[in-house]
This record gives sequence, structure tokens and C-alpha cells, in this order.
Amino acid sequence: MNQELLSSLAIFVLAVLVGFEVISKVPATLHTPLMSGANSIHGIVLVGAILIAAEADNPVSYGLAFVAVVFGAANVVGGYVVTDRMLQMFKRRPAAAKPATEGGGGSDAARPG
Amino acid sequence: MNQELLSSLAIFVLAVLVGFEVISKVPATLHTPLMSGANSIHGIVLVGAILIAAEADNPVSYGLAFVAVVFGAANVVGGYVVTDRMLQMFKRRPAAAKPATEGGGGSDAARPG
Amino acid sequence: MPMQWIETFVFLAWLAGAAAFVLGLHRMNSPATARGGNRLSAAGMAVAVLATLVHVGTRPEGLGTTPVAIIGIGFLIGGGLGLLMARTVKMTAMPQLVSLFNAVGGGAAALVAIDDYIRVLGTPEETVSTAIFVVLGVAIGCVTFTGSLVASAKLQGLIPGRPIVLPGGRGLTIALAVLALLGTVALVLGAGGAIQLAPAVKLFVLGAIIAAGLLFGVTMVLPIGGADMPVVISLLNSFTGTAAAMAGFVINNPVLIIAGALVGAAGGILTKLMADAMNRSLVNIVAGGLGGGEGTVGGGPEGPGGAVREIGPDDVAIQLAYASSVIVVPGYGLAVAQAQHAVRELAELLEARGVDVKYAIHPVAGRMPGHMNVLLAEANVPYPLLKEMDDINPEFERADVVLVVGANDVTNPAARSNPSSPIYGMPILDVDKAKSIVVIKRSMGRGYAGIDNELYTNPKTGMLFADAKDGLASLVAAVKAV
Amino acid sequence: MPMQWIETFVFLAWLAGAAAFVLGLHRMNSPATARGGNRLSAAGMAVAVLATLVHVGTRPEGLGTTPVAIIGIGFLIGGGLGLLMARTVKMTAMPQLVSLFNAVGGGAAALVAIDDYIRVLGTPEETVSTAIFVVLGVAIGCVTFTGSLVASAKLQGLIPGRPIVLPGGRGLTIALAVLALLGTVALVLGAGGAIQLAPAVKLFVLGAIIAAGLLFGVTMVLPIGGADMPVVISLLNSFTGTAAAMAGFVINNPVLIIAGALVGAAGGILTKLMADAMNRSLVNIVAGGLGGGEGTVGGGPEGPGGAVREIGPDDVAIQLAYASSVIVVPGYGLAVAQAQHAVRELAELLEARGVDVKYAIHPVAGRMPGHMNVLLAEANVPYPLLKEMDDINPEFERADVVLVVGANDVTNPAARSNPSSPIYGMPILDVDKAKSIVVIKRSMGRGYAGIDNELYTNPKTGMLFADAKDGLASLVAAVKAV
Ligand SMILES: NC(=O)c1ccc[n+]([C@@H]2O[C@H](COP(=O)([O-])OP(=O)(O)OC[C@H]3O[C@@H](n4cnc5c(N)ncnc54)[C@H](OP(=O)(O)O)[C@@H]3O)[C@@H](O)[C@H]2O)c1
Ligand SMILES: NC(=O)c1ccc[n+]([C@@H]2O[C@H](COP(=O)([O-])OP(=O)(O)OC[C@H]3O[C@@H](n4cnc5c(N)ncnc54)[C@H](OP(=O)(O)O)[C@@H]3O)[C@@H](O)[C@H]2O)c1
Repeated sequence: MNQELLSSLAIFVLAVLVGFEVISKVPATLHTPLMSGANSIHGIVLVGAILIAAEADNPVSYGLAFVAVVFGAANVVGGYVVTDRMLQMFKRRPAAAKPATEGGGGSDAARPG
Repeated sequence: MNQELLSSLAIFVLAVLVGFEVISKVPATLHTPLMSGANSIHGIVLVGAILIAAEADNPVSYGLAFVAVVFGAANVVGGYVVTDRMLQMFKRRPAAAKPATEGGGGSDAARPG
Repeated sequence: MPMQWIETFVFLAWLAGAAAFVLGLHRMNSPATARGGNRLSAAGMAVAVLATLVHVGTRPEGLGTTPVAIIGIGFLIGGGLGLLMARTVKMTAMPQLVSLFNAVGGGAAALVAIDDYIRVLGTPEETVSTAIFVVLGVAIGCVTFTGSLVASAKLQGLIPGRPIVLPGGRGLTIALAVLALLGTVALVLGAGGAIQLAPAVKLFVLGAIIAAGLLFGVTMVLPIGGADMPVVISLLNSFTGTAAAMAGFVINNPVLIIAGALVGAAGGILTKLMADAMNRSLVNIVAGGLGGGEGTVGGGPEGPGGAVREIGPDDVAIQLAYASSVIVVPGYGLAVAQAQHAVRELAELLEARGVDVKYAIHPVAGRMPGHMNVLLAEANVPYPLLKEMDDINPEFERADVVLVVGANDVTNPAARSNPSSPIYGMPILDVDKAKSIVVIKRSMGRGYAGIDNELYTNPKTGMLFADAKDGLASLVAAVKAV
Repeated sequence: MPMQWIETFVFLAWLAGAAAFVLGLHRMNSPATARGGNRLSAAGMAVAVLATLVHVGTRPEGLGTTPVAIIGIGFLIGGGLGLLMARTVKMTAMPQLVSLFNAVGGGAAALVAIDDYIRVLGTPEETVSTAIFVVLGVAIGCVTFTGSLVASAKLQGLIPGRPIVLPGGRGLTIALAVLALLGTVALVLGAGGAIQLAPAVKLFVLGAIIAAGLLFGVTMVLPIGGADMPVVISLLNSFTGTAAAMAGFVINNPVLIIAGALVGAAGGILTKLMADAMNRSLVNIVAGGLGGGEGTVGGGPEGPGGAVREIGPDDVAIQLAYASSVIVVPGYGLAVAQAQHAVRELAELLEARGVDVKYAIHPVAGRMPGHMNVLLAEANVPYPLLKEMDDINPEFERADVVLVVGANDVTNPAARSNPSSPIYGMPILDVDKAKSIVVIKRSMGRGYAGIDNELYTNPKTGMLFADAKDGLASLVAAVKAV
């Protein structure tokens, strides 16, 4: 394998390790938003779509690139917006001041980033 | 910057991110062993020392390389052994079965890797 | 030379974007910081995309008008649709929408790989490694595309949620896998030059792999019960990440590789967490195990005629009004009946009377993780009142009244006591430990697991048979009257 | 071609090693898996080193006998020394040994960078980036080298632990930093060709940077109190990681970059955790704040003659023997007196009589984090009996007797009550909440912070003045006699 491929491989492995480590013990409440958040991130294929669109020079490529861009854009924009809507639900309220905050949910919310 | 340097940079950044994520909430008990463990890991300079030793072709380089190898080897071997000795202290005992396990220390020890 | 500086800048921007994704995900681990995290991640995405535009805009060969149009129009259409759907979707329909976005993401990854393969075909760039990454990207991308569509359709009810077993399903699935594998081998050997294949043949083989992948996605998800969809979606989500990473290898772009691998791994862990929370193993989900689906919910077969004590709204109202502490246990039925506002109204009424009201949230109550939290939050129930299972379970015995609203399985003591029960071992809410229990549901119908619940025949339990919303409304009226 | 395959294999081996480091560190987050984690990491190191040997052994230019000798002999000597010291060091001396290993690690990183710089000097390889990485590697490496040596010497007592303020210390430190900075600029511009410098001059400048770095390490650590050393060592540890990564950039080796960056980041986080546990901010540690050092320990100046109630072993024995729950609070004095076995003996005696005995472990009791755990574990005290501060604090008011053995500051109520106290704000063990308190120490001598402890004049407190070991021995005898 050439050097370039090898370093890409190293980058891949490290990114996988980051992925494993970055998800810690998450309250079940956050499973769906977190999934949705990750889902938006792989919208990064939009970048790939743009790159092939730039290369495109024949009808077939045009078609493929176009669909790819549409798909990628939908994934990115839609993904982030819907995730944000889900997370809107977690904004704290004055009620949070209540002793109730001691509870699991509360302390989760209180836990620093 | 050339491509090679850029991917090295990417590797560096990712490794830093892994480093940040990999240390989670650690019981104070483990601070010293963990530090010692990390300390052994940077013994990786031994690899660098070996590489320059192989390149060495003049007295100065010989000298530098030799000291570097000695230092690196001491860091690696000593580091891992002393860390292991510290951690020996954490081996569980039957007593762990006692209700006492509910306590902070106990549950820490019980927490799955 | 400026050109080189621009390239460096673009690369660094991509790297910054990738880092933002990581930090964003990190902050999404805790409710307090989650929203900021998602926005950080979005900002990173914006940076990465802009950098890409700079990159293609400054490429020496220049940029034709058609590509510009493709990128511009494509983005507007895709982004517009995504925005629209994301804005208008109902809270409870979000999972299927996420699945939809996941599908297109996978599709895009596949398309990128396909296009690049066509481009390099026959050129020296068609190396063994390229072939491998192309095939992986295409195959995984296609599987996620159809798989996610099916999952979405199931949750939306366009396809029945219950497991659909195809004639010779397993066999078919395996056959498809084998076919794809053979195709892969052929293309890789072809690229390596070990065997000679005409470009046309290679394209045909690729087509076969595409078809196999698309079909595989369908045959893989159809037999899985609608109830397991959240986990399946998360799994496919992780697939898409991997596909994106493979596409990244194909066009040799770092940010695709990093972000894709990141999602692939994080999605995998997340899938495991979800499966654990539902006490299901990934293996037997994908192997289509229990996964009952909605079939039984909504007036299923009658339970055993065990002595059931019915109770009227007025009696319940009195119990509630004079209790010092009440725990509300919401379940799938609350979601179906859209009774979240009604329950909040009742709770506030009681709190006004000095009753301490809490909500016990089982991790898998409803049909998606966090289903109850999302609903109740929508009804502006203060987040701190929602207690996770482990925190609330010790409190049941101290509670005067537990009000179970459209929950069934998550309260079923059989999970503790009866090893032969399909849900045996699932952590449940210890409702039966309470002094007094009131259950609002329409009938003795079963829940998702399709089993009877001895809680309903428990002498401490009074059954208030009604639609969750109506039942709660009558309680509100009755409490006011007390 | 085989050559290429070997290189690929070597690279993959390096990558595997790096991954093993990450997974190893991950498992070291929890006591149950920590040891396995360390061994996994060690295995990764072995793989990486072996791969390197293969790499140099198969290099086209071949490998001279001198290099072989250097590597072989160097490894035997270095490894041998490391092994010997690691095997023979006393439990309580471990931190200074870790610091020693850290020093040599930093030194090695600096040497690698220096050697490579000499090699590329004047060649096209001497690029701006190389110059930058070399200087960073050299500077950071040198600082850690001397800094860690000083830290180690302080803990070992070779240098007094108390802050040593040099004449014009701060000024000197800043001057050194500036000098190093100027040198850096010169070398970078020189490499860029912006200015013309003869190789000899460049070497001289590098020498100056080295000298500055070495001195800086000393002036940075000397003014810091021995008590803050654990945090400082952790900080320098993270430095060494960074230096290794820089060296990795210089010789352009991925495993050095990855492992170095990993330690740099992880070490940084860890340093913060440690500082928090001791309730010190990194800034004012490095700025040399409180950090009193050992000076006062061991019969320091008499405390205020406040009414102190002395108590004899027999009275204490009776209290203990008939208590239902006893909490032991070990401190630095226990470590000095090596009384860990004596305390276990007493505890087992009491447990045999049905007394419930627990140990309250303050995060910074002793002189290194985890000091008490290490000691007690060495004496085979079951790990689950060791309670962390937050878990045990609520239990003090319920305890019949609290037995304080050679602990002082960590029990000092002034940390809660007296804003003017140097330890104000430090979380302490709420010993004073107990029904009855017995303190074993040799005198009214002060602790590390060098302040009086009103706990000793508390009417509930009885003082048993003795060396921890002797005092406990007399208690054991007395309890047997009860
Ligand atoms: N949360 C997740 O991620 C997830 C995902 C997949 C599967 N699941 C599974 O879903 C189940 C969730 O348990 P659950 O207790 O929340 O729900 P459940 O066990 O499915 O029971 C729901 C109950 O609500 C009642 N109901 C239905 N419509 C109603 C209405 N309009 N008004 C009042 N009651 C109504 C039904 O009884 P009647 O017909 O008599 O009214 C039914 O018994 C668990 O088995 C879990 O494993 C959860
Ligand atoms: N753990 C860490 O990481 C760390 C690091 C740096 C600093 N520190 C600091 O160290 C202190 C630790 O508190 P601490 O309560 O454990 O210890 P301490 O406050 O330093 O007090 C130790 C006490 O033990 C007594 N003592 C000494 N030798 C003894 C012997 N042979 N037998 C019996 N008693 C003996 C001394 O009193 P007599 O002379 O009267 O016997 C002294 O008052 C804290 O201030 C902490 O901030 C901790």
C-alpha cells in the first residue's frame, strides 16, 4: 500500500477510536437525539457529492452527482434541524430550581458538558 | 504545507481528541496509576531513538542516539513495571462480595471496563 | 504559491469541521449541553462544506457551468425538502424522518462511490484498494438506503409493523450476500489484473452488486418487528457512517473518512446502548426475534378473566386529591392517545393542592427511546419532574397512588418473577410495590410484548377503562369537583 | 515487492500499537480493568518496538554494527535500570520514580529532535516546519527533563519540599522564555531562508535554546511546594507526551505522533482532575501559591494551648470494642509510620467482635493521590472497605467512634468555617460530626498546610499522643484485653 493510503488508514482508525470513546454513559432520554445528531454528521457525504459534481463531464455523472447532492443536502439540513427540534425539549425551566432537581433526570441535566 | 505534513497534522489532531475523550471520570484512587500509565506510553520515544540510532554515522550522533535509547528504554520498561505494581493493589478480594460493595469504592471497582 | 495556500486552508477547514463533529457529539452526551453540541456540529458542517466550495471553485481546471448548476440547484432542492420535512414533522414521527434522512445519506455515499468507479474504470487509478473501497461503499450504501426506507415505512405504518417473513427469506438474504461477495471478488481481481474483464462487464458486475445491496436492505429489515425499529435505524445509521468513510477512501478525502468513521463507531456503541436499554440483543433483533410490532396494541385479545377491580373517575379523583405523593407512569398508550397535555393538566391541578407529583420514565416506554420525555416535554412538563427508572423505583413503595396511563409491559411484574415470560429479565418500574395503583387503559388489551399483565389483577390495582385522553379529562373534572 | 510489504506491515504494527495504547488507557479508567489495561498498553508498546527493529533491520542501506550495538546495549542498560528501580522502589516512593521516568522520557524526545536537526542542517530537508517542530520538541523536552528531576528530588527530600524562591526567580524564568523564543524565531527564519545563518551559528542558537529550556525547568518547579508535586508531575508528563509528538513530526513517524499527542491530551485532562481533587487551580500551583511542603510535619510548633483532652489506650479500646460502627481516617502520619498493617490488625480484631469498620479516604490524604489506598491495599485491606470522601461523609454523624490516625489537614473544620484559612474551601472529611473522635498523632504538630486544627480542641475529641504504629499496637493489645 502506498504512503498516502496508509495515513488515510491511520486517520480512519483514530476516528473510529474517537467514535468509541465519545459516546459515554448517555441517559436513555438522549439516545434518539444522539442518533439523530450522528445521522446529520454523515451528511458529510454532501462534500463528496460536491467533489464528484465538480469532476462530472458526462450526462451519467451529471445525473449521479445531482442525485447525490440532493440526497446529501437533505441529510445535512434536515438532520440538523430535526435534531435541534428534539433537543429543544431539554431546555431547563424555572421548575428546575425545585428540589426535584436532585432526581436522576435533574442531575443529568445539571451534569456539566 | 505538503500533503504528507497535512495528514500528519490530521493524525495529531485526532490523537489529541482521543486523548481528551479517553479519560473519563476517574476515581481519585486511580489518578497516580493512570498518570504512571500515560507516562509509560510516551516511552514510545524509544522508537524514535532506535530510528535515529540506525541513521547515526558519526560520533556525535552515536552519543546522542545511545543516550536517547537508554533514556527511552528506562522510561518504557520502568514505567510499565511500576504501573503494574501500583495496580496490583486493586486486585479484588472475596470481601468484595460484602454489602460494603455498595460503597463508592466498591461500585467503582465493580464498574465494567 | 497562493494555490498551495488555498489547498492548505481547505484541508485545515476540513479538519476543523471534523473536530467540531467530535466536540459536538461529546456535548450531546448530557441534556444540559446537548443542544449547543448539535449546533457546534452543524457549524463544523457549514465550515467543511464552504471549504469544499472554495476547493472546487479554485481548482486549476476551472468549474463548468453545469457542475455549478448541479451543486446549486441540487443543494436548494435537497436542503429545502429536508428543512421542510424537519420543520413540519410531528414529534412522534421524528424517528421515521431520521430514518429517511439516513436512507438518503446512504444513497448519496453509494452514488459517490459509483460515480468515481465509472470515472477511474480502465485508468491506472483503478487499483485493487480503490476497487475494494468502491464495492464496500456501494454495497453498504445500498443496504442502508433501502433498509432505512423500509424501517421508516414501518414506523410510519405504511408497511405493517409486525415481522413480515418472506418466502425463503433467510435463504434469499444469504443468496444475495453471496452474490455481492462474488461480484466483489471479481472486481477486485479484475482491478488487480489477475483476471481480465472488459469495462462493460465490470459495470455489469457493479450493477449486480447494487441490485443485491438494495434487495438485501429490504429482506434484512422486513422480518424485524416495528418495535425494534429504533435499534435497527441506529444500526443502519452506523452503516451509513461506514459507507461515507469508504466513499472518503475512494475519492481520498480526509473529512469524509474522519466523519464517516466517527459516525460508524459512535453509531455502533449507541446501537448497543439502545438494545441494552430494551434488553434485546442485537443479534436476535436482526435475526428477527420477538419484535412483536403494534399488532396487539389497541384492544388486543382479552386477558385472563382474573379478578379485575374496575374503578370510576370519582373514586380515583378522591384518592389522588388526598394523596401526599403521586407517581405517574406514562406508556405507549399515552402517546397513541396524545394525552400528554391532559396528564400535565391533571398533575398541575394536584400540585396546586399540595400533592407531590412525579413522572416515572421507563427507558423503553412507548415505541422509541426517550418517547415519553419528548412527549411530556412537548406538553411543558418540567424536565426535573421526569425521573429515570433507577431513581424512581425506590420511591414507589413510599408513593400513595401510582397512576399508570397507557403503560403495560414496562410495569409487568412477570419480567421479575416469571422466567418463562418473553420479557423476563427486562428491568421494569416497580409499580406493584405502591400502596395503591390506578391503571388507565381502554381494555385488558395486551401491550407490545403481547402478554398478560398480572398487575391488572393485583388487588391493590383499580382499572379505569378509557382512552388515555378521555380518562384523564374525566379525572381532571372529578378532581376539580372534589 | 517484499520490501514494500514489510513497510506496510511495519506501519500497520505501529498503528496497532497506538490503538492498544488507547484501549489500554480506556480500561485504566476503572479499578477492575486497570491492570489489564496497563498490560494491553505494554503489549502495544512491545509490538511497536519490535516493528521498529524490523524496520531498521530491513532498511535498504543496511544496518551498521555500531548502531546495532548502540541499540542493543543501550536497551539493556536503560531497560535494566528501569526494571531494577521499578521493582525495588518502596510503595510510597513511587511518585518520584514516575517523575524520574518522565524526566528521561522528555530527555530522549529532546535528543531525538536535536540529532535529527544536526542531520538535516544545511540539507533541503531543513524546512521551516522541520525547524519549528525541532525547536518545540527540544524546548519542551528539556523543560520536562530538568523539571521532572527537580520534582522527583523534592518528593524524595533531596531538595527541601518547601517553595524555594530564587532571587529574581520570576524575572529569570521570563527572561529564559524570551531567550528561547528569540532563538526559535532565528532558526525558523534561518530555515525559511529569510535570513542567512551559518550552520555553526544555528547549532549555537539551538544550544542556547537547550540551555534555556533546561534552566527553565528548574526555575519553574523549584518555587512550587513539594505538596503540589503530584500535579506538577502530571503536568510535566503531559509535556513529555507533546515533546514526543513533536519529535514524531521531526522524524515524521506516525506512532510517535499518535502516542505523544495521546499522552499530551490525556495527561492534560488528568492534571486538571488531580488539581480539582486537591482543590487547587493549575494556574496558582504553577505560579507557586500555597504548597507548604513537609517542613512542619513531624512535631512542628505547638498548637495553641486550647483545652486538649488526652486519652489513654485502654479507654479508647473500650470505646472501640463496644461501638457498633467505627470509621478509620488515615492520613500522612500513617504513611510515615508505616502503620498500615497495624491499623488492619486492629480493624480485623474489631470486625471479629462484630464492629462495622470502614476507612474514610480523603482524595489528598497523604502526599500523593491514592496514597492511602495504595498503603492500605498493600496491607490487604479489602478494597470495598475504602470509602471515598463523598460516600463516607454522610456516615460520620452515624458513626460511634472515628479513629483519626496521623491525619490532620484533611479533617480540619477550618476548611469549612474559616475563610481566612489557607485550606478554606478544600473539601474535608466531616470527622467533627461524629459522636466521639479519637486522634492518634505524636504531638500537637501541624500538618502539611502548617495550620492548627480546632478538631483537636473539640470536646468530643480525645488525643492519643503516640507514633501511629506504636499507638495502634497498644490499642490492639488493649482491645484483646477488653
Ligand atoms: N421505547 C422503545 O424504544 C421501544 C421500542 C420498541 C419496542 N418497545 C416496547 O414497547 C413496549 C413499551 O411498553 P409500554 O408499557 O410503554 O406500552 P405497551 O406495553 O405497548 O402497552 C401499551 C398499552 O397502552 C394501551 N393503549 C393503547 N392505546 C391506548 C389509548 N388510546 N388509550 C389508553 N391506553 C391505550 C394498550 O392497552 P389497551 O389496548 O387495553 O388500551 C396497551 O396495553 C415495551 O414492551 C418495549 O419493549 C419500546
Ligand atoms: N495526597 C496528595 O496528593 C497531596 C499532595 C500534596 C499535598 N497534600 C497535602 O497533604 C495534606 C494531607 O493531609 P493529611 O491529613 O493526610 O496529613 P497532614 O495534614 O500533613 O498531617 C499529617 C499529620 O500526621 C502526624 N504525624 C506525622 N508523623 C507521624 C507519625 N509517625 N505517627 C503519627 N502521626 C504522625 C503529624 O502530626 P504530629 O507531628 O503531631 O505527629 C501531622 O500533623 C493535605 O494538606 C494535602 O493538601 C496532599
